[in-house]
Order: sequence, then structure tokens, then C-alpha cells
Amino acid sequence: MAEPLLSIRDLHTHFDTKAGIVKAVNGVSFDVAPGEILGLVGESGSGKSITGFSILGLIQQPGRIVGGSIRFAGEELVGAETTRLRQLRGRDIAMIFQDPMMTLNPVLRIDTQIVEAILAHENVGRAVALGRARDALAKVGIPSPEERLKAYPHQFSGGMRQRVAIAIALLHRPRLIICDEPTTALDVTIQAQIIHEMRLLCQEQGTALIWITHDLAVVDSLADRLCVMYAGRIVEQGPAGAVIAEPAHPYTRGLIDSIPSRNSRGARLKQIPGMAPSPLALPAGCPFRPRCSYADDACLNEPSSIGVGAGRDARCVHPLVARVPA
Amino acid sequence: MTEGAKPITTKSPPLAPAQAKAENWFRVVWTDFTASRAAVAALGVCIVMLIAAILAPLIAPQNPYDLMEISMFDARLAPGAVNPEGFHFLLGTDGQGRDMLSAMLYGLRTSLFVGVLSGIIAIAVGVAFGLTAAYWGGMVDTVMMRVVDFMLGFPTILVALMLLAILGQGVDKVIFALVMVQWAYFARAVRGTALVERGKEYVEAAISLDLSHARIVFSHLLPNCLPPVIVIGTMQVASAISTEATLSFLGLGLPITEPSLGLLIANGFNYLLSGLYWISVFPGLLLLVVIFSINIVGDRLRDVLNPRLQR
Amino acid sequence: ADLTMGFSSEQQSIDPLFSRTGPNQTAAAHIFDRLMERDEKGIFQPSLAESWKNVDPTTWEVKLRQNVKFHDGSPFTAEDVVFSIERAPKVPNSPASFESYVRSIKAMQVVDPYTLRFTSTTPDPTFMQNVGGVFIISKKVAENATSADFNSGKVAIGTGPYKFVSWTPGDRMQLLRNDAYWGPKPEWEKVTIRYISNDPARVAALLSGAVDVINEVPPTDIPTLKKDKRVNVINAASIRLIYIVLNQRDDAPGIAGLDGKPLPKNPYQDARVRQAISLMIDRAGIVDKVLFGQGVPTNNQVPEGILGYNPDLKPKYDVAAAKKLLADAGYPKGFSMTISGSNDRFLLDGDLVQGIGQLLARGGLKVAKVEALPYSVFSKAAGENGYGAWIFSNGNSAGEAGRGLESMLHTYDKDRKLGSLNRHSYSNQVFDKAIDAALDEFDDAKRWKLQADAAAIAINDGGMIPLYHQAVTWATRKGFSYAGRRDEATLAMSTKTAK
Amino acid sequence: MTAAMHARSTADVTPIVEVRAISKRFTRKPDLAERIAGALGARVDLRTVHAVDDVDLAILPGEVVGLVGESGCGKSTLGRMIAGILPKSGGEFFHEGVESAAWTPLQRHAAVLAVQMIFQDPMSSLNPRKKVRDIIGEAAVVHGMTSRAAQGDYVADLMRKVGLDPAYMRRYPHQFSGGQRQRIGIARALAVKPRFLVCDEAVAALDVSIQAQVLNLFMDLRQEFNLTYLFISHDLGVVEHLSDRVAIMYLGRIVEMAPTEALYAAPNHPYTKALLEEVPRIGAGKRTFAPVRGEIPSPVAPPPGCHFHPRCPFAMDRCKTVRPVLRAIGSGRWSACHLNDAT
Amino acid sequence: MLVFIIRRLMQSALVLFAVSVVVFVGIYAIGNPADILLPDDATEQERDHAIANLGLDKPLPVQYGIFLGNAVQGDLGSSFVFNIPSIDLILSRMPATLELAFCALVVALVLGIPLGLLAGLRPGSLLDRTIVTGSILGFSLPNFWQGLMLIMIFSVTLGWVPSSGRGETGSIFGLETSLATWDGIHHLLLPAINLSLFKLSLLIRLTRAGVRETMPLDFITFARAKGLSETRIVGVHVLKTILVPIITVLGMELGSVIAFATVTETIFAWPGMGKLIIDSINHLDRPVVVAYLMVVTLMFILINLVVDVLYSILDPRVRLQGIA
Ligand SMILES: Nc1ncnc2c1ncn2[C@@H]1O[C@H](COP(=O)(O)OP(=O)(O)OP(=O)(O)O)[C@@H](O)[C@H]1O
Ligand SMILES: Nc1ncnc2c1ncn2[C@@H]1O[C@H](COP(=O)(O)OP(=O)(O)OP(=O)(O)O)[C@@H](O)[C@H]1O
Ligand SMILES: [Mg+2]
Ligand SMILES: [Mg+2]
Repeated sequence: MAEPLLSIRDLHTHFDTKAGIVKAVNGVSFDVAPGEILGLVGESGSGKSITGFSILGLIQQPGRIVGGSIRFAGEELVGAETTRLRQLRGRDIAMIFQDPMMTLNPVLRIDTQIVEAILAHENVGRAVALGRARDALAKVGIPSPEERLKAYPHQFSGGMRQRVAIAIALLHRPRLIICDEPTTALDVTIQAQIIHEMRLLCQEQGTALIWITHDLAVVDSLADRLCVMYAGRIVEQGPAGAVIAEPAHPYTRGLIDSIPSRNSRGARLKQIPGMAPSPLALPAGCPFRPRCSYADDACLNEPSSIGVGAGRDARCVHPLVARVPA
Repeated sequence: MTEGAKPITTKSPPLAPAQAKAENWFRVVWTDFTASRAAVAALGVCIVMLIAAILAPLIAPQNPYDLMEISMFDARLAPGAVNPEGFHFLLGTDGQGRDMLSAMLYGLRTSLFVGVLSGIIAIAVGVAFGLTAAYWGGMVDTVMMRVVDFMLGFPTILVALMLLAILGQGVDKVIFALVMVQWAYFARAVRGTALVERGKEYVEAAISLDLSHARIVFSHLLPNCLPPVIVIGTMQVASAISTEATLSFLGLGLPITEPSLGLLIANGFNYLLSGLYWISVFPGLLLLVVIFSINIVGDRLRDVLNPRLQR
Repeated sequence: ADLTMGFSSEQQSIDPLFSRTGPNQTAAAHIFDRLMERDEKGIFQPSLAESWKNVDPTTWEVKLRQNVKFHDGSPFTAEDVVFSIERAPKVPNSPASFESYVRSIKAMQVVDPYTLRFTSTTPDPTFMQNVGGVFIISKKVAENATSADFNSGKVAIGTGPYKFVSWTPGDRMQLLRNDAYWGPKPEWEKVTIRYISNDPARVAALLSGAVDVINEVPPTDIPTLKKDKRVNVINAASIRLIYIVLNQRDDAPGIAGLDGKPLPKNPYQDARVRQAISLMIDRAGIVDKVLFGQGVPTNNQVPEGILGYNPDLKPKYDVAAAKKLLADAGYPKGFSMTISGSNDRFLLDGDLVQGIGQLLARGGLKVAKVEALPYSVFSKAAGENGYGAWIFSNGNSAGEAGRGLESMLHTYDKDRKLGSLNRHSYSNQVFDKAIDAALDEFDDAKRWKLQADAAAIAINDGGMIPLYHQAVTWATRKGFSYAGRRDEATLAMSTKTAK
Repeated sequence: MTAAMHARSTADVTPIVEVRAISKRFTRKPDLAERIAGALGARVDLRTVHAVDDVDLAILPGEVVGLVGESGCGKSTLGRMIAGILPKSGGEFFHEGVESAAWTPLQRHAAVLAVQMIFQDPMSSLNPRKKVRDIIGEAAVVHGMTSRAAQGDYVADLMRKVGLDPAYMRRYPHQFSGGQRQRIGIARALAVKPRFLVCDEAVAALDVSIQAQVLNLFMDLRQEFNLTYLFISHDLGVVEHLSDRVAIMYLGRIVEMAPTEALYAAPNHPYTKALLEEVPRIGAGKRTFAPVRGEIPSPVAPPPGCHFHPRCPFAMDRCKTVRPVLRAIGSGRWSACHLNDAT
Repeated sequence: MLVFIIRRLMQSALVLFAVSVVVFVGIYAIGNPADILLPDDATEQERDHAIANLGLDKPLPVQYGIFLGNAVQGDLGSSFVFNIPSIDLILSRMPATLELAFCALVVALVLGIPLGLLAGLRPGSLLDRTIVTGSILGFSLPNFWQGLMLIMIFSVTLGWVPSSGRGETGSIFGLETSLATWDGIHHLLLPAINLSLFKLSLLIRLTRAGVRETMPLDFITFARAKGLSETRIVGVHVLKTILVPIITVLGMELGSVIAFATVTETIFAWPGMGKLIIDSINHLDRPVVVAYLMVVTLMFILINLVVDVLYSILDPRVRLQGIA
């Protein structure tokens, strides 16, 4: 595998709320190689978005990165100067958000929002920037970009807005794009369109992608590698196809089983019993223990990451596939 | 389905409770509220003021409404002065010889009464109006909102003068005048919230359960539109007290023999230049403290009740 | 030198004949002259009329002043007087015209340019005082002019000591000295009159030096201002009378028994009750405490020195006697009543109502309600039998007691136009006869006696309860002096540099 | 076409709900001002949204009908009309064979109560200021199905049926998880003893693991009470899992209707084909996505003829002008496409 | 747009009609203008004469009919007090009030928005608490009291500015205004501040609330993710977003500036409409009150129209037709 572009080690991001400390991200480690598409899946609230925001240093009060390291192209981002982070944001690392209706400022015109993103990192004239904005829109397949530039976000459909966001993300040919559930709010047909375009652009530019979602099916058809998050941790990671075909962690298994599929028609679905634990009060040991049918006393100790195959590892005492020493 | 179907044991496993403790909504609000010490202090002041106002007849050294008890020969005595009969005027006397302390206690009573009562009535009228407009929408809404515009455009002074002329003078008339000029604000505010709530699915659920319109409006819509109203309410109470003071200043307010804080200030206003500061400044400070505390409480309530600002 | 004055109220028009209310007359007096002017004490003196004589009871011959010039240089003649008097009752839309001043004129005859002969409809001893009050405008320029033409300055041309420069309603009026004035030359070359209706603001303007003279100094500030080295305070007792009337109609409102039930008979119809109420009122105390001394306690219709004043009518304060009278009248414990008044019509009227309320309560009545209302509301109810006992003011413009006594106290007689201000339905045949006679007497001394006697009849009967004559107060900055005037007018001509 | 549908409906069973040529237009009548402006020659923009455009649908007792379509195609609007929340702007609505215009007040009441709706957003569909006990029990008490005294037991019973602990009766909605809230909504609907449930994206907001729980509950309740469902979703996988029949909607019209197996095995309408192709399937491995061309047209100005023609790879000239009707193309299969005429 | 304006005008015609009826009946109920305009010692004949002169002797409906007939021809009658066409009277006072209101608004905007931003960006800080406390003080005290305090402090005691009145006016672009001369600005200062105090508090609070609600929104985070500077985020993204509610409220408040101006103008002897209306109400000068309310209502309608248009410019989501 190539030298990682992004390397996260033991990241902890906590929120200091009145009710207590929310350990949203609680020891996450993974690498992303250039040009790689990494899928990050997990239940709602498992800490996927917060991981993404942590990379960009966009955690807001009362949240804080309390430990760990994020190295981007060899440079440490945890504790970096705000000015430095601002230089990286948008230029080297871009992000696309979940809700296309909310990511663009509704009171500013599309051209303003694209041009300001260009001017934030490049010292070019307005006219040049406008030309670039037009090209960017054309590139993501928005018809008649010249007119569309003068429009306001509400005049665009959800899919088009998401494409504008993508166009903004691609402006500076970033080396890494974090996509935080960019298609969850969209229809399958639009989703297909966007995935198609993203993938094309990444191939052209060699950009790495972190694709955050809770839809395993999307990840399966898109990602090279897959990280499964549960309660602020990565419980399993490995090549996407392998993990889905043969999950090692009982949680991954449960997730895959509860998806209705062709052959399940009319039958009862398998469901993961119980509920995701509150990030305020994580159970001791393996956080999935209370819902896990394989759990025993061994799970009362925090499981460590173990190798379970080529490039795969899982945080489980009782992995469902054979353990392979690292 | 057949009547009295025997209960089934569902095959889905029971779900774990969302939260360990069942918490009362008011308890949550209260805990949040008390997180600010300033707000608690302000609430304390409000309560003390309220008690002082209610108990004014018992704790005031003098009944300033009783023409037999006051004497113009005691007029304009400085704070701490003692009259020939040995009565001690802690905060001095006003132009009529009323003991300032007593007059302020009674004035507080009147002001709070006027402010709170007019606020409550205006809320009731405005809320009913706004809810109706929002629930029915369309033509009803348009007509009702034009009425509101009309009310908002009318000068308070003219309204007060007309009512004074038609109904005469008195606390009830002032309250009526204040309600007349205030309710429209509430109608506006409530309509805004109600329009949002109207679009929520629980209202549709209520419609599909074939509940009556009255029940939907007052039992479902109303409770959800109240929080912003409570907040505007506290501010409007303050503004009612202030408006009443202005009306009194313009001679359109309360009967001068039964002064409110505002009327005391307005009366004392004429003495300010002459150095008889206490006639205006003491009630002014009291009014300031009251309105200030009400607003602090209101502000805090707004923060606490706004889910977007909650942590 | 220049002068800036701060006025409490503003004229309605520059047209001197538009309205005969105080502020209008004050403004007009700077620009226009009348046949007769009151002096500072309120006594009429010749002005444009140099002299006059009563040829017979209904004929008056007036000699006009010669060599008087209007501001535009044209000479003043009898034609102008005739024109002005003819215009006086006919100013369109006038809310308070000079009609009553000229009503008794039957005919006017120009004998020569400086001699005029008037015939009156009835013998009228006060004829000249009325006619003399009409402002004289120039026939030449003002023929067919409207009030608007005066406001714009086009025809605001008189013979007075100042020439009109400009008027910005709500803000100020500017005047320039008339150097060709026939009378004493005023000291100030440029005069600015600013309108500052709010009392403390007016005082503040004086203290901050924005204006040199203010009128209607709020009594509350007088004690402090008197001590202030930067200003002078000038006082004058005015002719304005503040008084109480008691409604004597059968259906007078606001009266009830102590139990709250209606009384079988209106107690105010009993003279003893009225007298008792008069005795309950400590006029000196009121003036001292409520008015800061800014008034003259009285039991007369006019102040001392004015025709009709009766020195025997002295204010009396005797609560014991009052209680006895009440008991005699059958109200040993009093009865429940309401006292009403305005709160924006004259100085401290709101406080006054409360003070009177206190005194009545101490005097043995149950004061159920004390109400002070804006005059706009108060005046309507006062005219519509809306009150039981109320306080009113009367600014006497006639220069003697008679007319006032008649209109306030004569039995109401619509046809003979008598008792028109007698809204409280007082009726006393003896007084009616006495005042009728007093009004027709031409001899001043006799008329004085007759009017004083009539006043005694009505006042001792409690027909009205005089309280005090209001003092008018001006304040100037150091270095200025003002000659206080009984007619309440504030004139640049009365302002001088202090010696 | 309706003849065939009637044949089906007049067979042995009366459809529990049937709509014929039902439509919903969201429009504003021009007010006086607009008429004046119009007379003055101004272009008055009175947008009419044909949210539902001439839809026929008959649902038999005990059936589960899936309704699939893109966002904004009118699924919810149709569901709401069937649930009696929105008045229709045209067409006929039958409940148990009686047309809505002919309803007596009592029949109206029964028809409204018999069809209940489960909403997409479990939080906003529950009144946040009411306790669960009242949310579930209020209507039953108002309509006399239980007494106020017995409300507690009635509600407890329902809560048990949907798998909620009756001990939580005095809690407020915000104290529950998403899945639990959805169950409260279901219990509220069941409380008035409905025969028909309209589930409008009832599981869309839920996580896969919780989605499984709720779907299982729907299936249990169907067996238990012989409930009929109109299951609205844009998730083809979920619909396939649950439904007997599926109707595909596009821009206010039903474009295809078929028994589930037949539809998924051999979609007929080009739009259905495109939809099924784009569904990512787990276990299928990496694949390429070939996007449907063109933008979704706006319901304000739908294209003439076949609404789908601008995006259809097989579009012919006729598609641009003539609206294809929904025609039977096999047993229980209907499709609205001109291509079927050619063959 | 045209529809929108036509609808507004039709509605305003109705409102104007209602206003005039209410004023007619209301003033009739309050009292008789003749009683107030006449001197105390006026006789009954004088009173009758005055009443006839003012046209008050006819029955009220007839009076209203006459008024309506004239009003349709653009004549709203002449002031009872000044005998000047009431419209002229009002228009002559309008510049003073508009200038005052304008300055008050500018003061409020120039101070209020930055203070609100400062407070909203650091919620809970000492600065925030100080600003918020100050803003509550701004509307806790009756306006007339604050006004006199200002006079006492700044003109009587310190002697910095004149206590009352309008100063010299000059002309800017053909408009008579005190902003054109130093003396005028000097005079304008205190009343403008007094009038702005309430608006200032309101603006601080609105801005602060707006900032607090906007900052956590996704598009702000997205703007950060684009690498924008904090200045640009606050100055453009946040400000433009919060401006929408601010403009709406300010539009409504601009109308109330006139109402509050009544008190301020009385205290500072400012020759504006506010002082005119209170005097006219006290004198029951019906033609002026009617005309004033018509002018003010029209102004309200105009302001709201401008605000709505602004609103649609600022917030493109708002379609004008949607606003009733
Ligand atoms: N501002 C905050 N204050 C307190 N807790 C927070 C805050 N933001 C996020 N959290 C908590 O952090 C945890 C992780 O949140 P995150 O947004 O990363 O979830 P996610 O995996 O992206 O879920 P989803 O699929 O719903 O987007 C959640 O439990 C959430 O409650
Ligand atoms: N109250 C309304 N007023 C105007 N238009 C409306 C209204 N409700 C819905 N519409 C429009 O009708 C069309 C159909 O809406 P509907 O909510 O039925 O779609 P849907 O298929 O349920 O979409 P989704 O999947 O997003 O829920 C949409 O274009 C929508 O904008
Ligand atoms: Mg997320
Ligand atoms: Mg929907």
C-alpha cells in the first residue's frame, strides 16, 4: 500500500455537556492512501461525522479533540494553528455535507459562494475566479452554468445543490475529500449520478475519498476499504468486499443481516437486539457487549484490535472469522 | 379487526428505555434556568416584589389612597424627614404629602397588576386570534391579519384617549387600553409559530383521528405555541408597565389619587430640576429594578426554552 | 441686541383676528396695535385711540392717533379701523372669533380720517374696552386676504413695535424691530420666540442659556430658580380665577349617601352645604403648599384693584363652622361626593384637585373619588352635566368683574344670552337683579359698588367657591429683566436689559 | 382501463379503499388584485402543482400495496388524501364501496377512523407536549371506544401490542428513541381500531437496525389484525420485502403497477427499469453507476405527453405529445408506456 | 410585483377608510373641539358660533360624508386650530420627524449591530453580559425619563449640547435638513440618542439572538470548510443571514419611531409630527388627526412595502406574492 495520505491514530473527540462528557470519538485509528476510497459506516450517532469534522478542525464548542493525532501528508493537524488549518481547508482537504439543503448559504448567490472559496486560497481577479466557477459547475454536469451562477440555492433541486457543493469541494483539486453522507437525502437515481461523478473525478485527479454513510449497500458498490464504527470506535476495518462478504465483528454481521434483501421477502428480518449505548455512559469493556449474542466474561475487558485477514482487523474477542496474527 | 382481540405477545424484543430517569419537562427547564445565577437572583427579586406588592396594604406605613391619611402640609419632605405628628418619612414625600415608601409599594402593586393582568388578557385574546388565523389560513387569515395591522398602526395615545373618554378613568380602563394595543403583537407572534406547528405531522395525525377543530387548536396546537408567547409575555409585561407610565406622563393614565410607579415618576418628573430628586428617582429605580428583573427572567426563559440553544 | 424667548404655547395663526385666545393675542401684540392696550396692571390705556368720549349712552366718538405708519410705510387711518372691525367677526373657520368684542356695534361712521363715531345697540359701559381689543390691520394690504396670507407674512403688516419675519410652526417665530414705531422704542432689534411646551424642558433651555426669557415657569421649580444666581424670577398675580362649582341640578352625578345609596335631594341645592364647602378650603394652604406660593388666595371674582373687587369678601377657613353648617343642613357625618378637574389646562391643576379632595375629606365629607382628566375629555363632561363638583378656571378678559359674574352665575337664560357659563345651574333671583343693574351703570365708581355687592350676594350664597388668582411667573437669565403682566402676556417690549 | 379495474373490484371482495381519477392540485385562486393586474397585462404567476394527477387505485382488504417514486412525485399527497387529511380536488373516493360524496356523517366518521396514517418523522408526528398515554388514548376516549377510567388499561394493552413497556405511559415523546417513537405512532393509529394503515416513509428516518424492528412489527400486526397497508417509500428494497403489489409513481401519475415478484423480475416501464438498476445492493460488490439522464422535471411545469419522456432512453415522438394511459399488460400488471403499444 | 403593489394599495385603501371612521367616531366621543379652542370666558353665542364655523353643528354622519367627499378629491380639511390645510401642516412637520427618526435609526444601527455581533459571538463572556445588561437598561425606563436625564446631564450640567429645539437647517440635495449645519446636528444629537435608545437595545438583542442561531448552522461550518476567514464568515455569511429578521423588525419599528417620537419631540421641543399629533389629539383637532393617521398609515404601508422588497432582495427564498 502506498504511503498514507491521512493517518489517524487514537483520536479522541469529546463534548463537555451539562449531562456529562460525550465521548463521540473514542480512540479511532485509520489510514487513507492517495486515490483510495474509504467507506466509514456505522449507526447514527456512532461518531462518523465528528471524525470527519475533527480532521478539518471544525469541532465547535463544547467539543474538543482531547487526544490522538491526525497526520495529513506528514503534517500534524491536532493542535495546528488556525491559520494553517484554514489554508488546508478547501484547498487540500475538502468536505461535502449530508444535507444539500443546508450546506449552501440561502441568502448568497451561487457565484458568490464559489468565488469566495476560490479567493480564499488564490490571489486571482474576480473575473478569473468567475470563469473558474463557471467551469467548475460545468464539470459537475450542471447545464447552462453561465445562468445558473446567478441563481440562489433555493432555485436548485437537492441534487443540483449537492453538485454545487461537490464543485466547490473540487475547486482546488484537493488531495482528500470527506463526504459526509452526501447522498442520504437524495433519490436513488440522483445518488447514482453523484456517485458516478465523484468517482470519475477522483480517478482523474487522484483524490482520496472518505465516504461516510450508514448505507452498507452504497459502500459495497463504491469503496475500496471499509471502516465500521460503533460507539465512537472503529470495530472493524478491511477491504470492502471482504468485510461485507465475511464480517468479522458481530456488529457488522448484525448490520448486514438487518437489511432487507431479495431473498428475505416476506420473512422476518434479523434485528440487532437492544439499543446503541448512550455516548454518555458507555458500558465497560466492549461497548457492543450488551447487544451481542457471543458476549461472555472475556468481553468485559476492552478488546484490542486484532488481525483477521489480509489488511483486515477487528476489535472483538470472538471474531467471526479466523484470527490472523498481524 | 375483531373487537376484543386477545393481546398478542409481540415477537420483537422489548426495547431498552431511552433515558434512565423519566424527567419532568418543568424540572428540566428549571434545572437549566437555575444554571444562571443572575437569572435566579432576578427571579428572587421578582418574587420579593410580587410579595411586597401583594402585601402592600399590610406593610406600607401609610395608605396613600386615603385622603384622610395624607396631608398636603407634608408635601415634598426630604427622605428621613419627620412631620409634626411624628410620622417618619423614610424616603420622603411627594407633591401631595404622600409617604414615598408607601406610595411606591402601592404603586408597585398597581403597576404589576396593570402589567400582568393586561399581559395575560392580551395574551389570551392575541393567542386565540393568532391560532384561529393560522389554523384556518386562507381568507380568514388574511382578514384577521389586516385587523392586526390596523391595530398595530394606531397610536397608543389616541386609543387611550378614546377609551378614557368613552369609558372614563380607572385601573380597569387602563388595562383595557393596554390590552387593546398589545394583543395584536401576540396575535402576530403566535400566528408565526402556529403556522409552523400547523404544518407538523402531529396535527395531521389529530385530523386523521377525527378530533374536533376546537380540540386540535386548543389542546394540540396551543401548548406548542406557548413557549415563545411566554417569553414575549414577560417582555410585554415590562413594556405595559412602561407604556402605562408614559400614558400617565401624558395625563391619560391612572387616576392621580391612586398612583402607579409610572405615575409617581411622571409626577416627580416635574421636580427633577428643582433638586427634589426623590419624588421621581426612587420610583424610577424601583421600576428599573422590576423591569430589569422581569427581563432577565424572560431572557433566561427564552434561552432555556429555545431547543436550538440547549446543550 | 437680540432676544430669544421660550414660550409654553404657540399661536394658532399670525392673523390677529383669527382667534382671541391668549397665545394669539400675545403674538399679535408684537406686530399689531389695538385702539386700547392694557397696561401691566391690567388697566386699559389709550393706544391707537388717543381719546374717546361718550356722546350719549349709545354713541361713542373716538379720536385716533395721528402720524402712525404701518410697517409698509402707509399711514394708519380710520378706514383701517373700520375695515378691521368689520373683518373681526367674519374670519373664516375661526374657532374663537372677536365677534363678541364688536357685537354691540350698531353702526360706524368715519367723521374724518382720525375721528370715528360708533353707535351701540344697547347702552354698554364696557363698550370701548371691547371694541378697543380688536387688532387693527391695514385695509390696503389685507383686503380680501386670508389667514394663510398672514401666516406667510405677505399681509402680516401692522403698526406694532415689531415686524414679522418668519414663523416655523412648532418651532419658532422671528421678529424684527420696527424702527418707525410711534410709541416707545423697544430695546431688542431681533426677537426669536421659541415654543417649548414641556415645562422642565423650558426651564432647562433657560438654564442652558438657549433662551433669555421663559413664561409659565413651573411652580415646582420656582423655589430653586429663586435661589439660582443665574436667573431672575418675576411674578405677577393674574386676573385668572380658579374656582369650584357645585352642581345644583336635581340629577347631579357623583353624590350619594354614606351608604352609597342615592340621596333624596341634591345636597348642593342647600346653601349651607355650599357655604360649608367654602369654609372647608384652606386657600392659603393650597396656594402655599400646592402652588408653591404662586397664587393669591381669594374669595372674589377679580383681584384687588380691578373694578368689582369687594374688600369685604375675605377667604375664610373654619372646619368647625363647616361641620356645624353641614349638621344643620342634615348631614352631620357628611355625604359621599366626587371632585373633578382637569390635569392639563392650567398650572398644577392635577395637584390642585387632589389637594381640594384632601381638604374636603378633612372637612367632613366622604370623598369617594378624585378625578383629574385631560381637558379635552373633561370639558365635554363638564358641559354635559357630567360632574357633581368640579374645578374650573376663568381668564377674565373684560377688565372688570361684572361680565364674568353674569356669565358664571346668572340664572341661565338662553334668549337673553345670560348665564352662559352657569353649567352648574345656580339660580338666585336677588343676585340676578343685582348684576343686571350693575352691568348697565355707566359711572365707574357706582358700577364698582354695584358689582361688588352683587358678587357678595352670590359668593356668600356659595354660587361658586373662588379659590385663588393664579400667579403668572416669568424667569429671565441674569442681565435681563421682565415687567410682569397681569394679563399673562409675554412681550418682547416688556423685556429689558437689567440695570 | 377502468373497466378492467372495475372488473377486479366488483369481483368477490369490495376494495376497502378505492380511488378513481383522483387528483390533487395545489393552486391559488386569483384574488381581485391579481385579476386587476392580469387585466393590466401583467403576467400573473399562478403556479398550480399537479401533485396527484388522475390516479386510479383499488386496495383489497388484507393487501399490502407498496407505493414507490421519487421525492416530490406525490406519494405523500396521495396517502394523505386516502387517510382523509387532505381534501381531494377531483375524482372519486370510495370507502367500502361508498363514494365520499354519499357519506352520511356517521359513515364519514367511520371512514376517517378506519384509515390511519403512520408518518415519516416519528418526532414531529407526536405532540411533544403530551404524554404517551394521552397521545395514544385521547382519540379512543373522545370517540367513546373506551372510558376515561379505562384509558390506562386500554393504552397499556396497545403499548404491549407494539412492543412498548406500559410503564413508560407517563413519559413524553422526547424521552424515547426513534424506533420507540415510531411504535407510539403505530399504537396511536391502532387505538381507533383502523382497518387500513397508510405508512408514509414510516421507516425512512430509522437506522437499519431499528428499521428491521419496525418492519417486523408491521408484519406481525398485519397477521394479527388482518390490516391492509399502503406502504409508501422510496426504498425499493424495503418495499420489495413487505408488499404484495407495487405501484410506481412518477410526477403525480402511476406509471406501473404489478405484483411484487413480477415487477422486480421484469420491470416494464422504462422508469421502473431505471430505478431498479440504480438500487445499490449489498453483496453485489463494486459496480459502475450509469446515471439516468436529465433533470427531474418540476411538478409545476410537467412536460407534456409522457412525463418521463425527457429522461427516457426510448422516447419516441408520440411520447412528447400523447399521455400514455395505464393499461393492463398481463395478469394484474399495468403499465403506462407507449412502448407497449408497439409490441 | 405589480400584483403585490396593487394588493397592498387596495388593502391600504380599506385600512385608510377604517382609520378615518374610527377617528371620526372616536374624537366625537372624546369631546368637542370648540370647548378646547375657546377661551374660558367664552359665551354661549361664541361657542355656537365656533361650532358652526368648524362645521361641527351637523350630525356626525353628515360631517363624515362631507369629509369623504372632499377626501376623494384630495382635500382632507383644514386644521381647526391652525386653519391651515391639515396635509400642509403635516407635510411641513414631516421633514423634522423623518430626520430625527432617520438619525435615531442610524445611531441604533451603527452601534447596535456591532455590539450585538460582539455579544453573540462570545455568548456568556463578560463582554456579552455587559452588553446584554446595558441593552435591558435601554428599555427598562420610560422614555420621557431618559430624555430629561439626558438634558440634565448633557445640556444643563455639562453644557455640551443645546437642550431643545431644532437648530439651523441647511439644504442637502434640495432637502431642508439640520444635518446640513453644525448647529443643526448639535441640536439633533440628544433627541436622536433618546429616540434611538429603545431601537438600540432591540437591535442588540436581535443581532445577538440571530448570531447565536446562525453560528451552529451547517452552512457556516461549510463556509469554514471552504477555508474562509472568520471575518468573511461573520461579515458576509452571518450578517447577511441575520439581516433578514432585523430588517423586518426594523421596518415595523420605524413606524413606532413616530409613536415614540411623540414623547421625545415633546421633551426636546422638536417641531415634528409627533409633537403635532399629541397637540392635535389634545385639541381634538380632528382634521389633523385624521390626516395624520392617513399619512402615517400610508407611510407604514410604504415602509412595509420597501421592507418586503428589501426582504426579497436579501432573502431570495421569499417570493413577493407569498406575502399577503
Ligand atoms: N455539539 C454536540 N454536543 C454534544 N454531543 C454531540 C455534539 N455533536 C455531536 N455529539 C454527539 O456525538 C456523537 C457522534 O455524533 P456524529 O454526528 O458523529 O454521529 P454520526 O455517526 O455522524 O451520526 P449520523 O449518522 O446520525 O450523522 C453523537 O452521540 C452525538 O450525540
Ligand atoms: N401544501 C402544499 N402546497 C403546495 N404544494 C404542495 C403542498 N404539499 C405538497 N406539494 C407539492 O406537491 C408535490 C408532491 O408532494 P408530496 O409530498 O406528495 O411528494 P412525495 O412523493 O411524498 O415526496 P417525498 O418523497 O419528498 O416525501 C411536490 O411537488 C410538493 O412540492
Ligand atoms: Mg453524521
Ligand atoms: Mg412524502
